[in-house]
Amino acid sequence: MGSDTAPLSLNVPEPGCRPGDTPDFSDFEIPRAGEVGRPDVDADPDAIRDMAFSIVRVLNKEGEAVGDWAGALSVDELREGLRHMMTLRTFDARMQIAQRQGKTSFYMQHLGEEAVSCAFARALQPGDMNFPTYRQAGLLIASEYPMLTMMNQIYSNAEDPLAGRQLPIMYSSKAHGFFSISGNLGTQFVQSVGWAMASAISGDTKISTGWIGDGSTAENDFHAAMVFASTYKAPVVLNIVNNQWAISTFQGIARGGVGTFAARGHGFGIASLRVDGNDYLAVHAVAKWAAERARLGHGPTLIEHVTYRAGGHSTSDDPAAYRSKQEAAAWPLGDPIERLKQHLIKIGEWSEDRHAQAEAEILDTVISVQKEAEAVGTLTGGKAPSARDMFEGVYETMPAHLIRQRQEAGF
Amino acid sequence: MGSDTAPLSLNVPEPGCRPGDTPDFSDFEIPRAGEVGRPDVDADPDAIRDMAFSIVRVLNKEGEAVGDWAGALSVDELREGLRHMMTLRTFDARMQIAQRQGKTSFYMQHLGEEAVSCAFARALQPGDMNFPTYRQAGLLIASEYPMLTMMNQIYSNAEDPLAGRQLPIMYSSKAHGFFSISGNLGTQFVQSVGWAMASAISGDTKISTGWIGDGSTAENDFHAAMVFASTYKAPVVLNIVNNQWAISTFQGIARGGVGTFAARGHGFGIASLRVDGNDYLAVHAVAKWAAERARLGHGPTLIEHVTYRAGGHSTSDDPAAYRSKQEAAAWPLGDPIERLKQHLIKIGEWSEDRHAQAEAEILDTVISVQKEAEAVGTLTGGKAPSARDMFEGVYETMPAHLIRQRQEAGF
Amino acid sequence: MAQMTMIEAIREAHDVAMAADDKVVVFGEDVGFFGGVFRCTAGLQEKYGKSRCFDAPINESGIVGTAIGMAAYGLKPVIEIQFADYVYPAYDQIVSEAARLRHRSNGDFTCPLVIRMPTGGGIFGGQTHSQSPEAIFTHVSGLKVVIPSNPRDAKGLLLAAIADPDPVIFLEPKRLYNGPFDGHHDKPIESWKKHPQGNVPDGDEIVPLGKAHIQREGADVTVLAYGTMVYVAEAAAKETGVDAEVIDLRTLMPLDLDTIVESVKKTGRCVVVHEATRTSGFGGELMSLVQEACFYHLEAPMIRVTGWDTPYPHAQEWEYFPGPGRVGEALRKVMKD
Amino acid sequence: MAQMTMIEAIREAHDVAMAADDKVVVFGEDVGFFGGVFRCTAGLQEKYGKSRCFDAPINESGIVGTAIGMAAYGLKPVIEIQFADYVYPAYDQIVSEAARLRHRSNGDFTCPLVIRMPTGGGIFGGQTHSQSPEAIFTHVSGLKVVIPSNPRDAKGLLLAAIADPDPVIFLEPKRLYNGPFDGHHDKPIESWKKHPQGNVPDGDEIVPLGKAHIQREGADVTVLAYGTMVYVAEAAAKETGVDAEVIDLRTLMPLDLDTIVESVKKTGRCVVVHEATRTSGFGGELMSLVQEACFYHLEAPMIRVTGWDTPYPHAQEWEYFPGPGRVGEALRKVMKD
Ligand SMILES: Cc1ncc(C[n+]2csc(CCOP(=O)(O)OP(=O)(O)O)c2C)c(N)n1
Ligand SMILES: Cc1ncc(C[n+]2csc(CCOP(=O)(O)OP(=O)(O)O)c2C)c(N)n1
Ligand SMILES: [Mg+2]
Ligand SMILES: [Mg+2]
Repeated sequence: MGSDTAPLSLNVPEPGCRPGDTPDFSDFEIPRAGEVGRPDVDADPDAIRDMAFSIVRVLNKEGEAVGDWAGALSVDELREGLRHMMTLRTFDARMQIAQRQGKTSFYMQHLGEEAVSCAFARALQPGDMNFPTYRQAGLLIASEYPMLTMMNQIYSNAEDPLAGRQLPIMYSSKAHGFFSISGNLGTQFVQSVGWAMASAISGDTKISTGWIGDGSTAENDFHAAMVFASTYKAPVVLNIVNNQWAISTFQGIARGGVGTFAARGHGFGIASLRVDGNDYLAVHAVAKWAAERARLGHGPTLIEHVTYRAGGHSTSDDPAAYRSKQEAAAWPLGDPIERLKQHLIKIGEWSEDRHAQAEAEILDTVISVQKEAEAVGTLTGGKAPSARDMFEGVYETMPAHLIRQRQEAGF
Repeated sequence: MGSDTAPLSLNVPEPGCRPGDTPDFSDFEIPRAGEVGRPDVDADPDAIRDMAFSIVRVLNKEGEAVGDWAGALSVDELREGLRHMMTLRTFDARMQIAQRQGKTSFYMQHLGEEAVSCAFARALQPGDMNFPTYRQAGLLIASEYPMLTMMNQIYSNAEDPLAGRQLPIMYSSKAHGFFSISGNLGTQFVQSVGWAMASAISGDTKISTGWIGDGSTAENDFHAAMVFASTYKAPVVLNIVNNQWAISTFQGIARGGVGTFAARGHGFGIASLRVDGNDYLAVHAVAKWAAERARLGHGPTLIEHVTYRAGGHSTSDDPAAYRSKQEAAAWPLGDPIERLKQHLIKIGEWSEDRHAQAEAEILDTVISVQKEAEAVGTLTGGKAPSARDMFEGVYETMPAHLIRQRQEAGF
Repeated sequence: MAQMTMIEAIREAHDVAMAADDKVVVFGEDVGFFGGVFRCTAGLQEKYGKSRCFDAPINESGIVGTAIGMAAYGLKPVIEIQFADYVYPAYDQIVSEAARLRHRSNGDFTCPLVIRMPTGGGIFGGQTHSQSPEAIFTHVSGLKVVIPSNPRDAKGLLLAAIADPDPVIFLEPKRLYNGPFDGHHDKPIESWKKHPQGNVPDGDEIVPLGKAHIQREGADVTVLAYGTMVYVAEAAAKETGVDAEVIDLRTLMPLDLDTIVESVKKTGRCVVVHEATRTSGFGGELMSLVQEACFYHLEAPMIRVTGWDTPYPHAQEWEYFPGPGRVGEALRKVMKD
Repeated sequence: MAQMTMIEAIREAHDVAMAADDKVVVFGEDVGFFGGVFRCTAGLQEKYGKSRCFDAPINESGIVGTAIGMAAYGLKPVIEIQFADYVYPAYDQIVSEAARLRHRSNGDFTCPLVIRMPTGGGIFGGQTHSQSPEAIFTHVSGLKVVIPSNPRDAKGLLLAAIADPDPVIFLEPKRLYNGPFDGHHDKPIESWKKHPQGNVPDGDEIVPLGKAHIQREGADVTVLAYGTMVYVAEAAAKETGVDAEVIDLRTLMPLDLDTIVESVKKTGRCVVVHEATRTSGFGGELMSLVQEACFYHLEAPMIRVTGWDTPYPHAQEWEYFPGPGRVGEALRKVMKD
């Protein structure tokens, strides 16, 4: 040992595939749909440890919904779910272009991950509170938050509900159970736990949800959330959206290429499971289970949504620089919209024609809303929020020094 | 659901026993000595998950060393180990009194936890680096760091190696592989990982150890250490000293009364185990295993040392205010000095007489060193570090503003 | 009115607020069963139950982070950071989240939150129990920063902080917890029990945020101080015979600039005293504000008496701490300049 | 000599340092394979291997914490925080650990470490990509704080920072990465490729820490600036015709007080400009130092032109950003006072 032993070397995890390589997901273990059973909502976390190493799936390759977790949604609900996801995708595509046209400074889309937030929203009740990241706008779309308001915020125009103060897409809507997004990664995960604790302290029946990306699980706030959620058995559902990539770094840089993110719950005695994030039915079923568990006082659940970020990280980013262009297509869990569409067709409740028609209708709607928003203004033209407003809301009452500064600024 | 469900309430974990209650450790599962086997040092972390839920023990009730983990130390080494623990306990007792006499501002003792740091030290090699908390002075005692230097630091006298700048007991000795203790909880856990990464980056053969208390595992730096250690497979041994209490809060406030601290490693694919922290042989054997694992490039190990803080948290603290006075005596893993002593007697290598004689010798030595230190000075009398020195060492070279301030101060 | 220590006054403010409003919840390390390492929350758990006063895991960032979530829910968390020296792990939650929530959400969500912490030196606490980090909070838009110097103010200001709709950093000079320390560490310890400012009104009377208190009137020089330095400055004035007007700022943000400016215009001289390290300390801000507002009234350069730009030392505590000797020297010098 | 952007200059400084000393290691979020979101470390991993330039988990505290361990081991970590707005989670490691290690261990352990981060606004980055947190570092004893304003200085100062035996906070004004922005956001973008300060010496020549640079000589008023504000101040001087002496501080800690004092004694007037929020910003410290040293030379009150005391807004960027209009107004005013 010691001087006799070989020199050490640093292990730096590498993704399976870089630009130019051929993607290979054969190592990625995917259980069959229906394979993972549905425990009772008061299950002992220790008794369901294996769920953190498997994946809850409902839709099989044939587009059938199978197993314990199937059957929670009506056909109308499924069709609505499909519409939500299609709307989100269309909205994203339009706003992505609008950013390229200089109408806003920045945009982030959900391509490939639409099921996660759209399906989850359906498992919640009015009064519950989400603490989302920038990649859960489906929570708003699926709860009928006005698209026009979203666009006004993206354009930072005079009708922006946040008065131009905040970056595009960092939405906030208390009324829609959508906590103000900060843009700092991880910080809000622990706040969701505090909100849930507050509900418990108040003898209320509301629950909250926390959201974090795979890369951001590395942030320390992740730990704080786990410690407080487990200690106080907070009625919270903690969601990790594992879309395989942070910006240019793959999920291995956040977890060393071993274990699963869900398994992080075990050291805290938190019920932990993984779900097929591209399977609308699975996400919804799991969300419902966890929400019920929280609401009935059985404590927190940690959910790892296994999905894939099919687009760039943001409009500032070109993924071709760090990963294979073929990777998205090779992703074994498929596309969430395509899968739900096939399921509906399979059960005779949808068709290619109806789909094409829905697509056209949605595009029409989005375009007409966009025109309305642009008629108010965009970041570079039209009616803008007032400069005077920048001094408001730092405190409830403006203190003397800010009044002086506003005067100095001439507003 | 929703408004139909019962009101939620906050779960605040409570220790089994408060002042006035009768301690009851019957829920505390303790495997028999020898029950947990010794895996190969290159064991796959996933293959040894059960070790995080059991406890490695060597010494049984009869004082025999049993099982796979026994037999690593010679009789001379065991006798030396006993002497280290006795020395630490005597040293602590004298310094505790010195603080009461006003000779220093503050002291923290190791009562009941002596085995952890004394036995661990023996598993390391020169050049390795420990990142200890304030409760691992055994690492210094067992590596023959001069007691006189320790006392000079405790007294902040003119011979204090840290020039009076740092609090008592926050030792630092690069030469003895003892990183400068900061006093901020948790911060150094992740630094130990960085040090180990540096060794790997440099192609060196050195390893490092991190140390943290049960209460401090709640700190976010714990997470950072786990994330970096697992990602880069750093050659580090991460130690949690679970002595059941933080200050007035029991370990349940850091982990919600479920799971084990060791199980926190599983979500990171880190080899994780628990050890009887009051069993000198077990701590040493486990430390040796983990050190070898790290040095051979098999990555980090997380060790939970299960022990009990038999004394107050520090000289500022009276534990009778928050826990039963009987609890320490009821602690089922016994006293580490007593247990090693009985083992040595059992195998015919020690006796009550020799023990009494060793005790007296050690006390003599400590007292004479103490006199020597006090002849230099204590916090309130004798030779003190210079005030001028306070301005030194903020930077390698004193910048102009500090030279001006030193002049202004008149030194 | 009752005569009490600062610890008792803080405890009473909690008690009054918790009795009046069950949205007020109190937590932090060791604050529940044990009542806090300085005992500022003793008895509250017993009286109000474990879901309104409870122990927290040792995670300052998590304490603030969960409190932000609670405040957004509609509660009024009053949390304790065991020592101000341990607030840094929570700095991100405070700066990026608590301070900005109202502004970035355009009032959709707010963060009424009080973060209490013992601050300052004078107890041989070394570098990790002695720091004065107020300046890193006054720099952050959206925070209020309060630092009482006596039991009466401690109670009234804490009640005002709890009633405030925005996040408040509440710094408690720990060396003043038990008595009005004037920096003469070798003299017998005084107690609040006989001090007029230890006489605390009953009930829920607040001391408004943003109002300074003239601790000692004087004509020759204005001394701007807060926390422990208020008593040091008073002692220095007494001992030098310089007719100093000692202003206890009480709230650093928002600052009572009117009182300061009026005084400096009267005296024409100004000394600023704080325990924190000098460079980029709050003293720099104070001197800048005074020169901006009183340039033509100043008869001599302003002087800062502060902690040195070194970590807070253990053995050299009294050479580091800005005591009455150093403040007195500054008073003499500013009168001569 | 080669003409390059600030990004290229920073990359070259890394390259020179890594080639000269294999103790220099570089890591941070996205800095390895991809070369950083601003591309400041592009090519380094390929050239020096994955154990000398690598991607880090998204954990700023862990990045700094591990770097401290590496520095204590004997390496020279040069780490990137993706935006200065994200440094707060690491503040505890920086303040309580990196800054104090040498002092508290009496030199037994040291922490030679460079923490780079893009700072400042002007890119429509909103509140989380625009902040200027320099003051919270200048307040911390044991840290050095550097902020270059052009490619030449960026390379030389970064080499000096890497050679320094103590922790250095290295703030890179992101709006200057590609060209010398003077605040006229509606004018065409300029490039470093034609600017004299974009002409960068080859090799390992350093620009010493602690030395300011007189960017523009002038007789009437001293303007203290750093980062992007250097070019804004230059523009304001040109546009107003006020004969301002613009000093680019380059290093805030340690500060080149001599150069400042000499200039103010000459001009008798002083304007301080920074992007950061005003209250407790570094401008307060600068004004205090100037009044302490130059009281009897000052002919008019000093003026601060700064970011307002609000979070950094998105849509109102150009009303927030201290542009040449606001600086020019201050120049005119200080000349009239
Ligand atoms: C505290 C902090 N550090 C760094 C960033 C910069 N950043 C923004 S998004 C991102 C990657 C996040 O990846 P992940 O958590 O996987 O979320 P995803 O974008 O994939 O949904 C980074 C590094 C930030 N916003 N906040
Ligand atoms: C960051 C920080 N927060 C709080 C404290 C105050 N504090 C000192 S020791 C302690 C309890 C630590 O308990 P544990 O980690 O179990 O270690 P033990 O003392 O039992 O060895 C606390 C809260 C501190 N030193 N640093
Ligand atoms: Mg991701
Ligand atoms: Mg403990």
